[in-house]
Amino acid sequence: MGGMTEQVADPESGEETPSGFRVHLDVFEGPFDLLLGLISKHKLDITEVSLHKVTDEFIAYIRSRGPEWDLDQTSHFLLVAATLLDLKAARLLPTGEVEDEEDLALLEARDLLFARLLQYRAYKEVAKIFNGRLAEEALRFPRSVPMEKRFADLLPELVLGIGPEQLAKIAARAFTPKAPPTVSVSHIYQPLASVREQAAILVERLRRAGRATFRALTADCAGTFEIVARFLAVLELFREAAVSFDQVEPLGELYVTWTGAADGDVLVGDDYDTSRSDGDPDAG
Amino acid sequence: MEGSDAAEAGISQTPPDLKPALEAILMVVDEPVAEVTLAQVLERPTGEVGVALRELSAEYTAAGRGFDLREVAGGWRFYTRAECAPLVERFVRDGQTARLTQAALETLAVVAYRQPVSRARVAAIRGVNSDGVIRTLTARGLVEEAGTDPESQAVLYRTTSYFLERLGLRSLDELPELAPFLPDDVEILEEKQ
Amino acid sequence: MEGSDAAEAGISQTPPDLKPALEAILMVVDEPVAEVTLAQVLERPTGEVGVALRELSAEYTAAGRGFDLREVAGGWRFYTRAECAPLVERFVRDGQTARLTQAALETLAVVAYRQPVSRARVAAIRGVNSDGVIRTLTARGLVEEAGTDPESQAVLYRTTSYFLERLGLRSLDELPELAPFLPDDVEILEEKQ
Repeated sequence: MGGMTEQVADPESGEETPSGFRVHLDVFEGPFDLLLGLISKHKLDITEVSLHKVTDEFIAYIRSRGPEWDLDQTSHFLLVAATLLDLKAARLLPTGEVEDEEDLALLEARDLLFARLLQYRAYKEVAKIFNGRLAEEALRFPRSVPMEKRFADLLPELVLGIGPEQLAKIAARAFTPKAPPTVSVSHIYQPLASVREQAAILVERLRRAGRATFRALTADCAGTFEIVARFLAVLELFREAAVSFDQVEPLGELYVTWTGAADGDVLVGDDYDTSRSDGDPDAG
Repeated sequence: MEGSDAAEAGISQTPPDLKPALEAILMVVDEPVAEVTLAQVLERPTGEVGVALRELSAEYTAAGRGFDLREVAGGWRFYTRAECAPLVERFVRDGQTARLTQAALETLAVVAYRQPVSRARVAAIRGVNSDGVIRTLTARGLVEEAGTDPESQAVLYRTTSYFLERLGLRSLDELPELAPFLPDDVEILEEKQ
Repeated sequence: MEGSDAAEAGISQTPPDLKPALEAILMVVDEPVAEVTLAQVLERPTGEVGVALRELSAEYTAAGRGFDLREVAGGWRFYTRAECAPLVERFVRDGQTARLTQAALETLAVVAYRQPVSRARVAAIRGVNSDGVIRTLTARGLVEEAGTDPESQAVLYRTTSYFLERLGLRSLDELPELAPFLPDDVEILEEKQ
């Protein structure tokens, strides 16, 4: 990763340098970090920053990185880009006079973002203080020496409170890899359309028609949730190599062509439907 | 700093046998001991014990001793003096001097000031997913779980007493003020997130 | 006894920075250190180091400190002063808990089933720095050092015969099988850490 850097800030002074677009990957620790970097490079107040310049530079920067970007980093960038665009939109409003509700909302959004940036910068400042304290404190070593035997022998007799069985249980628990913590979304996500069901509909239609536009394939959908499920089903079928896509121009019609077997079952993963299948299998 | 002279001249406010007793007890402990614990064992008022500890610490500093008595993480403990660090390092086994990354420092700062705090909130403040960093901080004993949020069921995190020790703080009250770095109404704004 | 005054008046025969250095080192070592070792580290003649140690010891005694510097078993170490022993004993008896914490029990279990094991490995398995807990278990005689890892040079730990005694086991072979308590492929997963 270091090989691609244009100007690698050294870890000591890097944080101190207000200028210089640090193309060190550390910069992507947080989009706010990058945003601050971009703004400080132009040495301007955020309310005065030439946003189109920053935005252009930003986009040029993404382009220059070419295909080596991983999705995660690119999505961070997109978040910043969106933020910048918000800022730019707010900036384009006539100052002083706020006429309609939407303008007000944009200004509020700008203030909120500004506040969040300042807040992030505050923690960044404090992190510097932490770093200094940690370094200073590392010079002092606490006394942690085993107790002289004559005193250690006086320690109250240990109450172990467990037997071999419990010890084994505790050990087993310690050895069991902790599941990566996840946030349960079951209370907010209630799938109304099953990807598996939508896939079945698609398989049937595409086998009959051979080729169809995504628009036609979703014409009968009852709502956005069903279009989304059907879209996911198309992706799943693509993964199973049962369909291929073509799209002549960007944002043009998306054609879906059946490339799978003429008959037989096509298995589609039910990753999207877990909360449904865990619950009531007869639902719907 | 005239602690040493004052003590030797008998001006000290503490009874003559209190200081040696404190020195002896602190010589056998391997974690900070609270003033109130020492006061209980020695059957002396906590205030008196506090004065004696501060006088001892001042004496050691005035006399240029290689050790120091310091109040850290809610208790008192013997430490080596910072000036002697290069020599002491040769005797201390695998000192944990691995530096924290910028991301870890920032995350630690957010947890310290917003505890108990969920990973989602830390991520919102930093603008980037911080789960891996929180795991690292937990593994290094600087951060620990602190129950779950009753509403969201999210796991909450707080700093540990080891964090206080590593920063040389007596308590969280000693964290530097965040306010000078913040605009006035950011608290309110933050709540909207 | 004017040891303390003599030192402060500069009558001491030793260079001014030698004594603090000795005090700092001896504050953190956990076994007696030979004069010759100290002399090597400090790059000073052994005789000079010996004089400084004896002067320090005399200073502490003259000032009635609660600690004492003594030469025992061919090396120097800080001890509590004999006169203070009753208070230290009371502190140890009354001020220390008789129960192991949950963290200590978990660490004990990990050492029991993975011995000999390094502190780093225990920390990796538990996901939490475990040095302090291992120290407590060592102090309580449940765990002891078991040499060093030939590759990493890390100190290894194992359980003691006192541990077996307290659990009512004749040997480690009698530790219950882990398998019934484990999910199926956990062994494989753990090795990846």
